[in-house]
Formats: sequence, structure tokens, C-alpha cells
Amino acid sequence: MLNKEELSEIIRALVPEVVVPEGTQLPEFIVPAENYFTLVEKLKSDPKLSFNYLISQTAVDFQTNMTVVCHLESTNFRYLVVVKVVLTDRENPAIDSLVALYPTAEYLEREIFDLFGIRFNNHPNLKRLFLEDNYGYPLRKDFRDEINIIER
Amino acid sequence: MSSNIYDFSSLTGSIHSWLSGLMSSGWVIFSEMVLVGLVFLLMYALIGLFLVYLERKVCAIMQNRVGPNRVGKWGLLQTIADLIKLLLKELIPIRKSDALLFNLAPFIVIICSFLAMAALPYAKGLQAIDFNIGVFYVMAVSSLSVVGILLAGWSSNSKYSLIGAMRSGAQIVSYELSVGLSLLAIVVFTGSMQLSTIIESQANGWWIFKGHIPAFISFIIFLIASTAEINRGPFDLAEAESELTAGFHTEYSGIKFAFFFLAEYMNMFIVAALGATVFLGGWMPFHVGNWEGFNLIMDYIPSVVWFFSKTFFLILIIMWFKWTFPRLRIDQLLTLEWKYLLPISLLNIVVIAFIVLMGWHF
Amino acid sequence: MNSIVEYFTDIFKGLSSLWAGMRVTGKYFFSPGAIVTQQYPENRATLKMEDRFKGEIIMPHDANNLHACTGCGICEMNCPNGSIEILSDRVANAEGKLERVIDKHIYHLSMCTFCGLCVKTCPSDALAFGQEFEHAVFDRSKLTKVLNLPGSKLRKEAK
Amino acid sequence: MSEEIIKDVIVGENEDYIINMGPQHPSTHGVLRLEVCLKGETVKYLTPHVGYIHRGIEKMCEANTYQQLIHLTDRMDYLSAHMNNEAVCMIVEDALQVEVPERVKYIRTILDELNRLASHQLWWCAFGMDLGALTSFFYGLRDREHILDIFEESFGSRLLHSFVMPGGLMHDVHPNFQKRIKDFIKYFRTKLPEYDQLLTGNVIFQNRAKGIGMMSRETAIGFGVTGPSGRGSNFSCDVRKIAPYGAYDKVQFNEILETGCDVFARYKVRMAEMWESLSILEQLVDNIPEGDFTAKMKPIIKLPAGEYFRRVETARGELAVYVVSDGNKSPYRMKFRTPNFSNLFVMNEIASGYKIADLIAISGSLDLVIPDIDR
Repeated sequence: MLNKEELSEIIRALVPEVVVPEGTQLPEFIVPAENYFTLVEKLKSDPKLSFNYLISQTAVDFQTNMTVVCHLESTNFRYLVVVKVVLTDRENPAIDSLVALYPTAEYLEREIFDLFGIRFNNHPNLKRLFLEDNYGYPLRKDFRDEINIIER
Repeated sequence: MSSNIYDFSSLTGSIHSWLSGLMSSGWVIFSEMVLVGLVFLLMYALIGLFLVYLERKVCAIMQNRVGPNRVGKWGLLQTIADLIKLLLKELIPIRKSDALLFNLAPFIVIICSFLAMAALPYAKGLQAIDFNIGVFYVMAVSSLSVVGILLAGWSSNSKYSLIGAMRSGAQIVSYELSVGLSLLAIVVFTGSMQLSTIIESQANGWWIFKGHIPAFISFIIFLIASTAEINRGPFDLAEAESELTAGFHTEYSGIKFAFFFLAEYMNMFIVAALGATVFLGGWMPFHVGNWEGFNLIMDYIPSVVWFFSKTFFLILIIMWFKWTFPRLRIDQLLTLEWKYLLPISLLNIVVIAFIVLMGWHF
Repeated sequence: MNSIVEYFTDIFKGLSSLWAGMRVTGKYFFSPGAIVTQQYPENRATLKMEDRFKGEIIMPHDANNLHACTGCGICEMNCPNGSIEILSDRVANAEGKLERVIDKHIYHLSMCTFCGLCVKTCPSDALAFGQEFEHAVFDRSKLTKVLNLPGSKLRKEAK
Repeated sequence: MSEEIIKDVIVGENEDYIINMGPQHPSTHGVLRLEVCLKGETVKYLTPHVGYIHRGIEKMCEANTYQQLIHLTDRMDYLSAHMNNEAVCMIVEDALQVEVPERVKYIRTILDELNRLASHQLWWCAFGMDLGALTSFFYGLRDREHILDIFEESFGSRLLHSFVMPGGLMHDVHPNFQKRIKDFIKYFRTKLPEYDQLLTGNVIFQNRAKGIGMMSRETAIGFGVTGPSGRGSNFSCDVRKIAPYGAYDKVQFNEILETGCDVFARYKVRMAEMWESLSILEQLVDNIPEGDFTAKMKPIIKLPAGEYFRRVETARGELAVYVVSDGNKSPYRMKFRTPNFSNLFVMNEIASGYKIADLIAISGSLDLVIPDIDR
């Protein structure tokens, strides 16, 4: 069982652009958007890590940027890591899709697209999941709906 | 035999002679037909309503429930209330459906069950028409209802209905064989297809007891196959409410739906009556060998009671099946027929023929 | 030969497993005492709800038509659905000071999700859960209730 | 609706025969729509459509305080309401570094298991009914009633009991709590063998359930299928074992794993889990320590700025909660990774190629609760 430092050493060796913030609950790795897919692919295929289970994939709107957050677990070694991508372009955020690695990402990414409007490159079927096509992106902080949402 | 104290032939004979005194023979036959038709119509409605009520109560008690208990004493009028509701409901026309066939289908189904009722012997001397091919006639007529089901499924212009109808077609066509072969076993024993002859031949014991193990096996096969033939659970694939919502009658509403519903229960009554007649001695009382006193007491129970109690016993068993077992899948249904029931009943017929040839039966 | 034996043991096993299921339903069929259905409208007299049952929010009043609500508004603040509205007045008391007194404690039953936060957080234990559960009415406005009875006053604790 | 809009639809030989299963269909267990393409009776492919009851719980959480949003989580997976509550409460306790009393941990674990039992019972009813055995539905509901009565006595509500608060419980359990649970365990131990006689051993049931809906371990992990559905494919995903919470580190229990990968394996996992839950309850119910029912909490909870992640095992799989806090009294972003979301979307993978009747069995074996998907 590797501890947090050893894990970040290994991952830093895989993709050197990774930034490891301090003082987080789980091992966290912030990666540039262009290295995102490569990193996750290596995390999954590396026999020492084999992060084969994508627990959750979501996004957070920090108003200055959009952050895509992935929680990955390795079912063999029970490591849990967080991979983050900061997207500074809030108008047209786009990122690589993980569908090729994890089939569950297809629907998680559709949900993110539905609620945040983040586009996923190479996604086989990027359509809205829950809402209508012209609804807007409700989980963005600047989303306003005077009719249906009552502000308190 | 002293079992003719409740003979209905004297009653029917006296009605016939009374009518003959009033009018010419052509009119006698016509008025008798009207009379019998009215009696059957009344009986059909009463039995149908009671069976619906019975089914609800039986399943409720099996499931630790009370069942209908609001309308009337113990909910006895519940089905009548339901019938009134169904009569008042709107008949919804389906867009792009074949209107003629769509409206025709419920009538075909219900007429088939009417026809079959005519040949059943309800008591000694109480039978509308005693064909010499009675068994064959009942089977042939009751299997006609598949035409109605296929028409209903096809003409509704609904995909669920179509799947249900196709299932029903495959199911009835294959299970008809097993029903026929299991009835054939008793026909071989008696040497006659006439229902009255079959009953008379059971005066000294029912075929299920007299016919050794082969008769029992054909009784079991008859129960299974006839349950399948009338589209009842666990073989209710044609309506399969968890898969096809309501199968072939998804698009029907109001009284047209009620026709399907009633016909299903009447078909159950018909196969149970046929099974009771052929295997359990029809209206023949239960006799045990040389117990004269016991047999005499049994003779005092009217033959109508015997017939209906045997029929309802079989109906209860069929209901018991439905409320216990999960539904089969279509391929398993056909596997059961072609791999198990059909070979066994064929083998059974051969064994029975051998027994009859050697004269080993009582 | 083996397959023939298997064929018949399959039939036998299948039939016996079916019989096991039929025994269960048959057992209940012949023991109507096992019926568990409660016949609801008839058993109203004997139907006793648990004393913690969350039926609706009530404000208990004592025999002198006094309640404990000071109108502080904590329940209104804590309600996640906005189902409580408090209309309070300022009334001069005996010493001439202005004191806050509730005018109406309005409770919208139609918006309540029975989370219990108002009862839990009330500092003076003025609210409680009632046992009433038959809330169906013909008019939606009847679901808006005023919890403090007309003419009721704040119970002054003996100092 | 005008006549012109409706055109004749002619299904040619090369066109797919598509039927819509749902949103109002007896066996989709909620407002789920499955667009099923059939060839004869065989499913060629299917597409799930969700969102009919999307309520935006994640958005609503952003406007509520941590105490207030507890009652929203009840309404995600209403059959494991208690586990959902507990997940949020534990994340708050983690962030504030509050140590909850032992008594609270024990009671929470007991409630977890009771809730799991109630949920599995309801699944058993519904699964029997999906396969056409209607009697099983009433037997399961009859026994579930006993658990709901225990809930009602202690928390006042039967299904959506927002009973767990950050830091502990809303109030203490009823004095009868232990006795009633013991009675229930005794009662249910006599009823579970009946379930087996009625359904498990039945030859028709076994033929319906065996060998269909094959989901390999890789598929289960790839699609994130957790809970009993995943464990039926030998995917060890029980959070109670991986990261014990509550009093799960103090009890002996087995993680049920089956290697069958089919519907029957998933069925067996759930049946075995009911026995396992009974044994966990037996170990805990007599050992509830005395003490407070809540830790000292401030009336206004403000989570320190940061990100928190917590997983619990609900009756249907792994529920993960991810909170981003900016130091205010309500979360900045709250994400629920709900088990049914992943469990649903594996349907196309495991139901293609089987009969339409098997599709019902497969969706029943995944034990879907639709509000959990739509959130």
C-alpha cells in the first residue's frame, strides 16, 4: 500500500505537468487539459496503479474557471485519487472524453454537458441527458430562471 | 344404480311435450332454442361474475389480504359494480386501427366460449346438445378463440398487442396437441367421444382412479396444457402485464375489454368442466367399492352439485397455479410443450392403448 | 441412457420445486388467520398512531389558552421549504416597553416535508408534531393553517 | 392535435421495430423510458431516457444550509433514505472534525441495516412481480411493514425519516427500539425460508433467471455497477468493507460475492445480504452503548473552505458525496454520485441479445430507483 507521497511521486513521473496541491483530503492532481486523457490512460494502464474504476466525474463552476473533477479508484489496490482539470474558458469549455477508457463516463459526461455545458471531444453521443435542448446550464453559478427558481 | 333420483330428463321432457301441445314442431325447436339460449346467457353472466369474484377472493386469501369487502356482504356485489363501471366507460376508437376487425375480435372470443358451453353435461339429462363427438367439438370450438385474440392483437395497431397476439398464437397452436392427446387417453379407455357415454362409463369409478397411473399422468398433462391454452398464469404470456402492459387487449376499453375478461374466465370454466367430465366423472357421484351406505348417501347429493363442485375444484387448482408461479418465457413455454408434455403424452397413449388391448383396466 | 435419467430427474425435481411453492400459498389459503390487512376507515376508533408520529405541526395550547411561542422566527428561518410564516406585532406591556408578540403563526401544510427542523430548533418548545394524518381537503387554501388559536397569549414563565 | 402532423409510419423490412417501454409501464419501476429495438422477441439494443422527474437536488442544495439539505437527500433514493442522510452527515462531521458518540454510530449502523433489509424486501417483492409471481409482492410487503413500524415508532415517519443530523441523531430512539428489533429478527428468520420455497427454488423462476443478463466483472467495473448488482459479478465493491464507517468495523460480516454474473447471481447476493443484515443486527442490537444521542454542534454549521468526499454503501450500491465548500453555511457545490445512475446505463450492454421478457428480469435484477438517477 503506497501512501500519498509515494503515489504522487509515481504520478508525477508519469506526467510531469501534474500539480499536486497541499492539504487536501484525498490525493489530488491538477492536470492541464491537453494532458488529461494521457494521464488518466496511464493511471488506468499502469500495473502498479490500475485505476480501473471511475467513481464519479463532475464539474464545479468557480466563476473564474470551470473545473472537471474525476474520482478514480483502483479496485486491486484500493487507492483513491482525484484528478482535476481547470478550464479557464467559461464560454466554450471543452475537454477530452474518457469514454474510451471507462464506459460509464459516457453518461457522466452527458450529465456534465447537460448541467454545465462543458463539451467533451470524441464523445460518441453528446446530447443532453435530463433537460430540454434550450434550457441553459443550471449548475453554472450565473444561471437565472426567474419563473421556476425562487431566490430567498 | 340409484343415481337417477335427480334425473333432469323428465323435466326437460315434460317441457318439450308441453311445448309440442302448444305449437307445431318447427316452432317447438325454435322456442326451445330461444329458451336454452336465454338460460345459457344468464348462466354465462352469473358464472363469469362469480368466477371473477372467486379469483379475487382466492388470491387475496393466499396473499394474506381480505380481498373485495366493500360492495355488498363480503364484497359479493363487487364484480357487478365493476361490470356497471365497464359498461359506462368510453369505448376508445384507436386511430389507424382496422375498425371492423377491432370491433369483431371480442365477439369472436366470447362466441367461442358460448359455443363450447352448449355441449357440456351439467347434470344427468341436462345437456343442450349431446354430440357423438362431444370431446372433439368442445376442444375445436374453444381453440377457435385464438382467432379472436390474433385479430385483436393485429387490428389494434399497437406494438404491444401484436407481440401478445403472436405469442398467443404460438402458444395455443402447440398446447392444443397436448390437450387433445391427454383427452384422447380417456377416449381410448371408453371407446367413445360422446360426453354422455364417457360419464356413463364412470359409473363404477372415475377414470382418474380406474385408469391406473397413465390416466393420472394424462390428467396432470391436461391440467397444465389447458391452463396454457386458456392463457392463464403462469402461461399468460399473451397479456403478460409486466412485459406487454396488457398484451393483446391493451387498446380495448369499456365493454369490449369486459368481453375479453369474461371470456377468459369462462374458458377457465369450460376446461375445468371438461376435465371434471372426462377425468372426474362429471355429475357422477363419488362411490367407493362396496360401501353401500356411503354410496347411497353420495347418491342423494344432486348431480348438479357434483358437477359444479368438481369443476370448481379444478378451477381452484388452476387459480392456485396462477397465484404461485412466475411466468414462463416464450421459448421455455414451447420447450415445455415440445420437449416434455408432447413426448410424455404420446408415450402415455401407447401405454393406455396397450392396457386397453390387454383388458387390464377395470 | 444417462440423458434419459437426467430427463426424468429434471421433471421430478421441477415438479417437487413447484409443489414447494404451492405448499406455501396453500398453507396461507387454509389459514385465513394470517390476514394482515387493516381495514382502515372502520378501525378509526382503535387506530392509534405512534406518539412520535409526524402528522402535522401543531402549537400546543394549555387550558388557559396560552402557548409558548415568542415569535422569534427561528422556525421560519430553519424551514427549508418556506412553509412557516410568522406575522408578529409589537405590543406595549405593563411596564410600557414594546414587546414582540405573535399575531399569526401561519403554517402551509401543502409545502411541508415533515423534516422536523422547526420542532427541533424551537428554543421555547412551542411547536410539536400532531397525530392527525387525514389531510385531504377539497380546497387548497384549507391547507394553510394558523397555528395560534384566536385570543391566545404567550405563557409567562414564573420567574 | 391536428391530423396533418400524424403521418403514416410504414415499417419497412430494414427498419427497426422500436417499442417504448415507459415512462408509464408496469415494470420500469418509476418514470423511466426504455427505447427498445426488437427483432422478433429479441432485444437488439435499447436506449434509456431519463429526466422525467429531474428536480435539481444538487442545485437546491446550494441554497440550503447543511441541516436543511438533509431532507432533500431522502428523496433521491427513497428506499435507502437513511444511508443517504448518513452520507451527508458524515461528510459534515469529517469536515468539522467532530467525533460522534459511540451510541450514535451503533444506532446509525442498525438503521442502515434495517433500511437495507426493507429495501431488499421491496426489491424481492417487485422482482417476483416482474417475473409474474404476484404473490411474492404481498409477502414481501407484509414483512416490510414490520420494519416500517419500527421506523414509525422511533422517528415518526415510515419512509422518508430525516432522522440523522450532522453530529448525531435528531432525538433518541424509542425505548422499545431494541425489543422490537429483536422481535422482528425472530419473525423474519421464519419468513425468509418461505421466500426461498416460493421463488428461489422454483424451477420456472430458476429457468427465467439463470444465464441471462450476463455482466462480466470488467463490464461491472467499467460501468461502475456497484452494490449487490456489482457483487453478483464478483466485483468486490462493498464500502462497508473497503472503508468501514459507523460501527461496521466492530461487527463480523461477510461481503457476499457471487461469480455467476447473471440475474440469478444478483438475486442470490441480495437474498444472502438479507441473512447477513439480520446477523449484523443481532450483533449490534444488544450492545448499543449508553450516552448522548448527538455530539455538540454549533447551531449554524459552516464547513471550512475545501473539498470533501465521502462514500457509503446504500442498498443499491455506492453513494459518494462530493462537497465543495467556500466557508459559507451552505455548500458551494454538492455532487451526489448515486448508485442507480451507473447501474441503469449498463442495461444496453447486458440486455442486448436477450428476449423482451428477459429485459424485465434484468432491469428488475438491477433494482433501479428512478428518482435516484434523476436527482
